[in-house]
Order: sequence, then structure tokens, then C-alpha cells
Amino acid sequence: MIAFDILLGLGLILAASGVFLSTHLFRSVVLFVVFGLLLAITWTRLQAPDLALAEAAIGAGLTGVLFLDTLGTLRKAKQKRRSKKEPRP
Amino acid sequence: MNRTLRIAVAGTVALGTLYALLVAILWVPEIQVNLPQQVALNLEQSGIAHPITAVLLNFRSYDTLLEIAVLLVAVVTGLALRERDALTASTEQARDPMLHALTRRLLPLLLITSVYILWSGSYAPGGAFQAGALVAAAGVIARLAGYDIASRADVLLRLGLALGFILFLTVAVSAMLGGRPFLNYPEGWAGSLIFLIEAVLTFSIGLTLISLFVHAPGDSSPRGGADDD
Amino acid sequence: MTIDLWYAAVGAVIVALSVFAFLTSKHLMKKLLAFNIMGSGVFLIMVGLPQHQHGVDPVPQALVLTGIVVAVSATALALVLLRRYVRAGGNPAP
Amino acid sequence: MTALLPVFVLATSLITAVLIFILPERYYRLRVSLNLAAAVLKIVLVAVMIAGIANQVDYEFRYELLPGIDLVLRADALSMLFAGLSSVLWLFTTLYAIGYLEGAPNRSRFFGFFSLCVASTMGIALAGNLFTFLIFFELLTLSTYPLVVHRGTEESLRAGRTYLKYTLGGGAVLLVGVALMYGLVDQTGTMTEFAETGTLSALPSEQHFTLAVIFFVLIAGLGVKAALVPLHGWLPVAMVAPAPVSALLHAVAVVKAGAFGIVRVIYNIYGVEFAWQLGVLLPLAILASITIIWGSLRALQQVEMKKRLAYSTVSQVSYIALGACLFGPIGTIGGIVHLLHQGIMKVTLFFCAGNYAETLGIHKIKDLDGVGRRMPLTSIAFTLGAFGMIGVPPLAGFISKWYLGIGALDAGMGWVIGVLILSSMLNAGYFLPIVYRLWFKPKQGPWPDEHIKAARFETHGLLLWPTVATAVFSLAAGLFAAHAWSPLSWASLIAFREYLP
Amino acid sequence: MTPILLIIPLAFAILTLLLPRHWVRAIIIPGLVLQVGAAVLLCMEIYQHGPQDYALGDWQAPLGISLIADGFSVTLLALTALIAALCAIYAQYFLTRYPREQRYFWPLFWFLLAALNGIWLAGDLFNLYVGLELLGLSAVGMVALTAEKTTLKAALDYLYAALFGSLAYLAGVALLYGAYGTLSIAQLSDMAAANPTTQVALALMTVGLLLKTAIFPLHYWLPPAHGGALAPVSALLSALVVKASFYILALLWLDVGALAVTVTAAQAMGALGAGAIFWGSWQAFQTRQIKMLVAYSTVAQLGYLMLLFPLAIGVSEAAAQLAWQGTILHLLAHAFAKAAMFLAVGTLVLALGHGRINDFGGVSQRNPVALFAFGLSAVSLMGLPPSGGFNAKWLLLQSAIASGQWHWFVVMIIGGLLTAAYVFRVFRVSFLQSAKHEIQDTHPALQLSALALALMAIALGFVSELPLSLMNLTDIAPATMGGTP
Repeated sequence: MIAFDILLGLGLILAASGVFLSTHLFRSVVLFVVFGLLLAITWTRLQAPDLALAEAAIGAGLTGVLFLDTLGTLRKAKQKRRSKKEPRP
Repeated sequence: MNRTLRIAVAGTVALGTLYALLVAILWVPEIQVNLPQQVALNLEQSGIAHPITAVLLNFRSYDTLLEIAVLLVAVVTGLALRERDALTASTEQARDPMLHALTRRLLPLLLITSVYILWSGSYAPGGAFQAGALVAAAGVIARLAGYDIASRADVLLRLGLALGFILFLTVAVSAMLGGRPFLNYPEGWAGSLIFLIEAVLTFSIGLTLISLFVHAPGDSSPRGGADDD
Repeated sequence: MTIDLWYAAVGAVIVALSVFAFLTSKHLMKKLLAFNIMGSGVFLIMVGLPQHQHGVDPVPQALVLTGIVVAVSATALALVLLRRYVRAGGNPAP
Repeated sequence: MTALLPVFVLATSLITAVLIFILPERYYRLRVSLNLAAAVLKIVLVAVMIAGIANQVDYEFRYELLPGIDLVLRADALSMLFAGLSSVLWLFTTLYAIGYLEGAPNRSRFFGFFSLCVASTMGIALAGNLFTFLIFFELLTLSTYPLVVHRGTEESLRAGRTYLKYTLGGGAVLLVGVALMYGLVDQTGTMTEFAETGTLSALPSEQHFTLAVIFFVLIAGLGVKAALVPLHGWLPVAMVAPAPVSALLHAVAVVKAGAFGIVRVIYNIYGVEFAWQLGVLLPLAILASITIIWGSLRALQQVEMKKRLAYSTVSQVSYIALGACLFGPIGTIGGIVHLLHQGIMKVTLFFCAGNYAETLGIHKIKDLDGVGRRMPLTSIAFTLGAFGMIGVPPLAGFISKWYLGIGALDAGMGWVIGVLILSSMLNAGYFLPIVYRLWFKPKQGPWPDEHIKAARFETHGLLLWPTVATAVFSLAAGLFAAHAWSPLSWASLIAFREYLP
Repeated sequence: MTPILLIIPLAFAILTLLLPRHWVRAIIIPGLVLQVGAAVLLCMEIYQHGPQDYALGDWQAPLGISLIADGFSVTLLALTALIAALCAIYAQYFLTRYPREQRYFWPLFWFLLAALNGIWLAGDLFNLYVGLELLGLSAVGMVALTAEKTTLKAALDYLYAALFGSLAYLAGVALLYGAYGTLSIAQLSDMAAANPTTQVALALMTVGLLLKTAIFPLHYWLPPAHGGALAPVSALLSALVVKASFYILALLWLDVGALAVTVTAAQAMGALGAGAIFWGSWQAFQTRQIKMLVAYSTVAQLGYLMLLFPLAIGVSEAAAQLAWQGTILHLLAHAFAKAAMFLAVGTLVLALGHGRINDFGGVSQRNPVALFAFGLSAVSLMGLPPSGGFNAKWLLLQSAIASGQWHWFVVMIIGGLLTAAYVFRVFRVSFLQSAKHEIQDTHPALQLSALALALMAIALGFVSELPLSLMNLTDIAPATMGGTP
């Protein structure tokens, strides 16, 4: 199972780098959720099923949704700013 | 700051951190205190069979109390920053029949799972936080489907948010009234009290996380709640 | 090397990466992602390092559980601030 | 009770300050009565203490501020000399200020800080150790700044900035000196107490170099307020302040605080004998002499009345430092008595300058022609003060210079006589033309800006009478120098105690 | 007795969150009285019976968490209660103009107090982490209350710094737990040795805490946050919040990791402090906004706290003792003075309707009490006698002399002059006669609460013995709390 652990660890690192290197925020957030799911698996490898559950539900799930939702707001605000060139009063 | 300079500085700091952490991890001295053993020895006395729940809600319950306070602070700030004149909810989402149907099937499932996770927390992995997160997930999905939950910031919502904390604090303080230390559970009651606290916490945590999502400024808030008391 | 130590080392790498990302990225969302991932790295060290010496340890696991909840509260608060800031006309990537 | 008397003396002006700050601007009468009552009460208290000191009563108040460091208020002969001077001059200056500032804005603030300033001066007088002295020395800086900038014009704000640069810098240097004294020399906390003849001579000779360095650090800190050249730059600039403030700064509070501090350091910390052995007195004496000459030379060049008086102060205050450096009882007497004499004479001169400016709008010396007829009493007072400064017998200034000269011969520093003579000639050089203009030149055209018409008196009574009173004092101090309660006798008492062992 | 000080603020946080508005107004004062009373009682108890170790939930450390009430912590508890009380009285009147913010100010205020009290009493490293997060989030929440664009940005920067800082701290905690298997401060200070893991852990925690304490050059977030928040919030942040992370820093360097820190590292910390003093003062001298001036002054004054490390590490016992005492006094005096200054400045800005220093003319006539409060607190900040600030500076100077560290001596002397340079900018202008704008009257309670705090800063100069003698009570029992020097 050592090989699996090495792969998982590298996967975590890769996912994290992906989050940082990606130029698209949306892709970053998706990779962040992937990272969270990988981390959930990692916690089971560390015999911490509670953490696996929490990571899946909170870390990846809820945080991911919050990020995605915010992304929508940001995009709309950007569009709005572009459509109305003049500054808001 | 110049971009290359910035990267150089950040790279140096990051590499330094990496080196230091690896040194610290690989040359870690031999541990002297065996805390897991102590947990195991005192597990029976704690009234909870699952060691992590025992640590969270009995041995180190003070941490958890403050942690709930952190959640509350976050949501209070969230409520404070609500926009009064926020745009109404995007109604198309609510009319989406697919989402609506899916939500109707998914919601009960999530809620039942959360109850199960809460229940299992006393002897197996699970507990208030995970269950609360599931409740929140249910709430978020319902919200996305257009159900109007927790959008009003009246006193009931605030009570709901604070309920878990209130109960926790009350139990903790009542110990002092009985002459026992703060955060102590009465003999033999620990298990049931902890379960009760966890159940209420699940509700409050769920509501808190939903509120943080629902009341976040932006297009998703249907209308700003009034501040009337 | 036990798997616990391995994951602790992975945690160290993730922390270092996040530090780099936190310092270089301009977008406030990106910084927040870096914060979350850095938290995960710290949590890995927190659980992996003691477990490497004396097996499964419920104490750090409980601490990490607390840490995860604190992190999500902080993230949610940061996002609320960020949204409000952007809607007030602020630039999320200064 | 004897322990609390010094505290009461301090409290009279401190509490007055607080009450005046609280009192709204419009309560004119209450404020005036409060001021005067406090001033009179203070004189009474000081008189009681002076009588006590003469009978060897010990007044000491002690309060532990920090572990091993006490706030000490103690009355000894030297402190009563300064306290007596301040309390008497406070009364006259207050009276004068009431007249001077009639109808001006911000009087509540002015008199509040005025009282605070006197409280600090009293604290300096009564300080029983170096630490306490430092506290009140800094407090004096803080309480005089608002007085200097009181008018709120750009010019006064600029002057205030210069004033602060010098005094806060000096305060910092003094802090360094005092801190070094406590940290390096005085581990027991007893050597920094002001004691007659000082206590440092007991220290081993390895420490002598350190002691000499600390001496000059202390003098540098004190020298800013005492306006020793080259640290005198703030004084002429601070002339923009209202006349009572100038009188206070120059005659009583600030420059005297510096000079008094120098006397304290030499006599009560180092001990004049030990300081002489260390060889630190000669450089200081030379510096003081340079200041005396330099100040007089600069005064000669000034065309503005107050500026000329300011440079005269620079010169005259250094007589005190010079006297303190002359090893021997006569020189000591000369220095100490000048502390008092210069105060009375200089306050008179500033009052007169203020009267000319307030009554006739005269600021420049060239406009003074023929004023003697229009304002005879003021001009007589001015003449008395000027002659005193020059050192014409039997006025107060003559006594100081006489003792300084004899003291210098005693100490084997004959060159000081030369300095004194030169200085007196220069004094005459810049004062006599003014006196000549006052009395012997005819009036040329109308007065520049006549505020107060001649009525029953030549000017406002509250401006006139304090001036006359201080002039009379300066005359009396010289005439009755041999009397048992004269400043001279008191200074002799101090010197006697200093050289007793 | 000890946990009462946690229960009161937590309970009032909930009450102020739930109760209707007029009730909230009514219970603030009783809450403050309770809090101050409890703090004073605890002080007296510690003074009489010595330090206490309170095992929460009856679980002894390291399994459970204990609260440690020693001389240092009860002094800080009393300080917190006092300053919070006056800030709260001020806020009650100040916030009448901000009805919306008022609703959420009070819960955050009480949570902030709970976090502070929790940190002063903490006996457990991880508990400190949770306390720091609670403190950070409630502080950020208070900064963000007005929800303007600039304050939101300031709050965001503050939040990011706080989060990053506490994560760095947490990483250190993780390493220490991995190395020693315990989180109890008392146990760790007995066990921690000079090995790489401990040193890396300390370094990480130090960086995190320096960021949270806003020590130069990691201070970038402080001026906008402290300068942009509402006046009572700024006062609380500058007076108390930044001190919390400094407290932990001092605990780590002088107690937990006393064997692992080196003299070189301590000197480096001092260098940061010197940098803070010079840079902060210079910025304060440059800025045009009065609140920014006060905020930069905080940056500068925090530098003095950092001098504790070089002055107390690797020197004689006597010098270390002096440094320690001076630092405590400085912490107290700065807390009082800076709270007073922010409140006074808040009043002046309210009266003038703007914060431009150059247009402050005439303010001395309409708001003399506020200006006077500003002046008194400035006296303490400049380290001029008689004040707490002067006594603190004196002790620090004596400590530098005793250990022969002349460079720190010079830094402190110059620092005092620099402080005077920027503080007198305000006075200078306030003496100008002409008022360029209309100046409003302000509620006397606003001016008086500022004055009360300023008077405390001055009074501290006369009662310094009190905290110093309390401070000496550190050793709880043999083998628990390692002797703080």
C-alpha cells in the first residue's frame, strides 16, 4: 500500500499546485474541491475517519460551495462594472 | 513591489519554510508524554465511547466552547454585513423543475444522514460538526432551489444560531452552581448531556453555516432582513 | 518512514507551497484558497507527526476537527467581507 | 504635618491649575480670586517653611514611585531661596498678567498652564533627589509650551517649535544623565539625594572618569534651560510670548530651573569640593564666562526691546553658573544670591517692556525717546532694574558682582574679574542708551500705537503696581543686604552650611 | 472564581445578541460593573493566596485544559476590564449615530473580551490558538462594521494577516505536540529543550505572532485597520488586541522556549523593535490624517515591547527583572494612553467632521477636555514624567544600563524624541486661533471617558508598585509554571 500512499501524497501536492497555478479562478476552486476529496481519503489512511467525514462535508463540500457562490458574485460585479463605465455614485 | 522581486522573496520564504519544517519533522525528538494512553484510561469516565468525541466534548470541551463562539462571531459579522437593499433572488433558479424535484428527494436523505452521523458520534466516527455540515449542505441545496430559509434576521434566527452555544454554556455553568468546576458534567450524566448538547449544536451549526451562505452579500440574498426586534 | 511521517512531510510541502502562493497571488480569493490549503497542510503535520511516534492519537484528531471548523468560519467570514467589498466597488485583485 | 507642608505648597498651584481648567472662560472674577488666593496662600506657606528651615526643622515628604526610587519633596535652605523667589514673583506676575490679558481670549487656558508652570517650578525647588528634579524639570517644559504659543499666530507657533526642540532635547539629555547616574553610580539610591556637600566623594577613583562624563551630560541637559551658549537659541525666539510669560520664563521659571539645577548638581550631588577635585568646574566656569560675554555682545546688537532683554538674560543667568563654579564660600554666595537678584531685576525689566508695548505700542528701542515723561513710574522702575543689572552700587546687582569678584580671587581665578568688568561695561553699553532715550531725548512724533490713555496713572493699575513693587524689591535687596532676612544673608546661610564640615 | 471572567463576557455576548435594543442598552453598564468587579476580586485573591491553576471540567492537564491565573494574567485581566469599561461607556454615546452598527457591535465587543480574557488565562497552547482566532475574527468583525469600501479592505487585510498569523502559530503548536506529546504550557516549559524541532516551532510561532502583533516590517495591515475603524473599536484594538499576541510571544520566548532561544535571535527581535520605533514614528510624522497618526504611533510603541527580548535574554537576573518590569509597565501605560488617545481623537473628529490634522485649528476652544485627554495620553506616550510611560521607559533604560546594551539605550532615547515630534504636530495646530470649519459640541461623556483613561495613564506613574508587586507572583507551585524571569 506504500505505493498508494506515495501516489496520494503526490496527488495532494499536485492538486494544491494546480489550485495555485491555474489562471482561472473557477478551475482553482474545482481543483480545491478535488484537493479536499483527496485529503478526505488521506485522513482515512491516517486512521482518522472523523476527519475524513469532516473534510468531505465541510472542507471540500461546504467551503467549495461557498467559493463557487462567491465566484458568481464576483463575476456579476465585474460585468456590472464593465457595463457601466462611469463609477458608482 | 516589483513582481520578480516579490516572487524571489516569496520563493525564499517558502523554501525556508519547507527546509525548516522538514528538519523539524524528520529530526523530531522522542515523545515523552503519552496522551492517547491517558485518553484511553479516562474514556470510561468521560461517558463517551468514541475517543474523539470524548476529547472534543469532555476532556477539551473548553476548546469546543470557544470554537462555537468563533462560529457565532463569524455569523454575527455576516449578519452585520448583510445588504439591506439586496437584489431579489434569481427567480429562474426557483422555477427550474429539475432542481426542484432533485431537491425534494435529496433533502430528506441528507437530513436523515445527518441524524445518523450525529447519533453515531458517541461510539463511532461522526458527531455534531459533521452532522451540522450536512444540515448546512441540505440548507444550501434548498436555498439554491429557491426555498426561502433563514433569510430573515429576526430574533428567532438569532436564537437558533445561539441555541447550541447557550445550552453548552448553561450546562458548563450549572456545574459551578453544583460546586463542581466549570465545564464539568455531573456524574453519570455525561453521556446523555453530551448527546443533548451535540444534537442542539448540530442544529445551530447547520443554521450558522446556512446563514453565512444565505446572507452573504451579493445576488444570492433575496431580500435584506429587517433589523426590527 | 511510516506513512504518518510521510503525510506529515507532504503536509510540510503543502504548507511551503501555500506560503509561496499566499505571498505571490494577488487575487484575494486565491489567497483565501491558499489559506485553506495551508491549513490542511498544517493539519496533516498535526496528525501525522505524533501518530508517527505513538500510533493513533485521538487528541490531535480532535484538534484538527476544531481547526477545520474554525477554518470554515474564517473562510465564510472572509468571503462575506470580500463580496461586500466587491459590491462596494472594490477590486478583488489589487 | 511637617512632611506634608511641601506637598501643600505644590498643591496650592496644582489644584488651582485644575480648577482653572475646569472653570469656564466667562467666570472672570472667580478665576481672578482663585488665582490670587492661591498665590497668597503659597507665600504664607513658603514663609512658614522658611521660618522653619531657619530653626532647623526638617520638611520631607517621601513616596516610593518605583522599586528603590522615591519621589522626594524636601525643603532645605537652597530650595527655600528658589521657592521664596518663585512664590513672590508668581503673585506679582499673576497680577500683572490679569491686567495684561484683560479681554483677551483663552484666559482660562493661559492661567491654567500658568499655575501648572508655577507648580513645576515649586517642584523643582523642593525636589529632594535627582529623579524628582527630573520629573518636574520635564513637567516645566510641558507646561510652558502652551504659554509660549499662547497667541496662536504662525510666528508664535514657530517659536514654540524651536522652544520644544531645545527643551525636549535638553530633557532627553538630562534623562540620559540621570539614568546613567542611577544605573552606573548609584545602586543604593542614596547618592542621588540632594545632600549638603554631596556624597559622591566617597566613591573609588576608578569611577571618577565616569562621574566626570556624567557631570557634563547633566550640565548639557540643564544648560539648555539655563541658556548656556551654544544651547541658548530658544530664548530670544521665545520672546513672541506675552510679556508676563517672558517675565516668567526669564526671571523665574525656565532659565532659573536650569541654573538652579546646575547649582544642585554641583553642591548637592557632587559636592563643590569633590567637583573641584574632579576638575569639571573650570571648564564650566569658562563656558559660563563665554556665555556672559557672548550674551552681552548679542544684546548690544538688538534693536527690539524684548530681544535685547532676552540676550541680557542669557548673559546674566550664567553669573549663577559662574558663581557655582568658584570654589570657596564667597563665590558661592555670589552665585546663589544672583539667582534671586537677577530674578527680581529681570522681572521688573520685562514688566516695563510689557508696559511700554501695551500702553504705547512701543516694541523697538528707537521709539522710546522721551517716554520718561509720559510714563515716569515705569521708567523709574526700568532705570532701577537697568542700573542693577549693570551693577551700580548699592543696587542688588552690585552685591552679586561684588561677591562673585571676591569669590573669584579667593578661588584663584583672577581672570573672572576681567570677565565681570567687561560684562559690566557691555551691560552699561546696552542699557544706558535706553535710559538715555527714556529721560533725555525729546519725544519724536506720536506714539506708535497708544492703547491706554493716560488717566489717573500712566497706564493700567494692574500693569503699573507690580512693576513698581518689584523695582522696590530690587532696590531693597541691595540697600538692606546686611539685614538678617535679606537674600544675601540667606545665601550666606546656604554657603555656610555647604562649607561647614 | 477564575472562569467567571470567561463566563461573564460570553453570557453578555449572547444576551446582547438576543435581547431587544433598549434592553441591550440597559444591561451594558451592569455587565461592565460585573466584569470589573470580578477582575478586581480575582486580583485580590491572587494577591493574597498566590497564583492559581484551575482544571476545567476537572480534567488535569495535559489531558484537560487548565486556566492559569498568575500575577501577570490577573494584571492584564484587570487592565482589560477597565479599558473595556471606559470604551464601552464611550461607545454607548458614540454609536447613537450608528444605529445599524450598534446592533452588532455589542455581541462582538463581548466576544472580544471573552477572547482576551481567555488568552490571558490560557494554560494550553492549542487553546491559545482558538482564543487567537476568536479574538481575530471578532476584531475583524468590529473593523468591518461600518461596511465602507475602505474599512472593508482594511478588514480584509487584517483578516488575512490574522488568519495567516494564527496558522503559522498552529504549525508551531503541531510541531511541539509532535515532539513532546503535550499542549500544556506548564509541562512544555519544563520539557522543551534546544532541539531543531522546538526551534523551528518557535520560529514559526514567532513569525505568526509578529504578524498578528503588527511588528515592523509586518505591520502593513495595522494602520488602515486601526485608523479606519470606529473610534471605540480602534481604542480596543490598539490598547488590548495587539497585546494579546505579544503576551503569547513573551510567554513563548521567556517561559516555554526559554532554553531554545538564542541571544542572537533576541537581538534580532530587538532590531525589529527599533525598526518599528523609527518607521512608525516617521510615518506618524508624515501622515495627514489624525487617526492614522495615532495608528502609526501604535506601530512605533509596539516596538518598545520588542525590546523586552534583547533586554531580558542572556543578561543578568537583575537586568532581566528590570526589563520585564519595564515592559509590563509599558504595556499597561500604552494601553491606557492609546485607548485615551483614540477616544479623544474620535471625539475631535466627530466635532470637526473631518480628520485632517492641518485643519485642526480652533479645536481647543470647543473641545478642551478631549484635547486635554489627548495631551495627557501624549505625555505618557512620549515617556515624559510623571506618567506610566515614563516609569516604563526609566526601567527599560536602567535595564539597558545594567546589561551594558547601549544601543537599545540610544534607541529608546531617540524614540522618545520622535514621539514628541509627531505628537506636537497636533498641539501646534490646535493652538491656531482660526477655526476653518464649524465645530460642533460633543457629548460630555465622550470627552470624559477619554479623560478618565488618560488620567489612568498618568496615575500609573504613581502606583507602578501595584502591578509590579502583583507581577512577581508567578510561581504557582513547584513544577508547574516555569519561573518567568
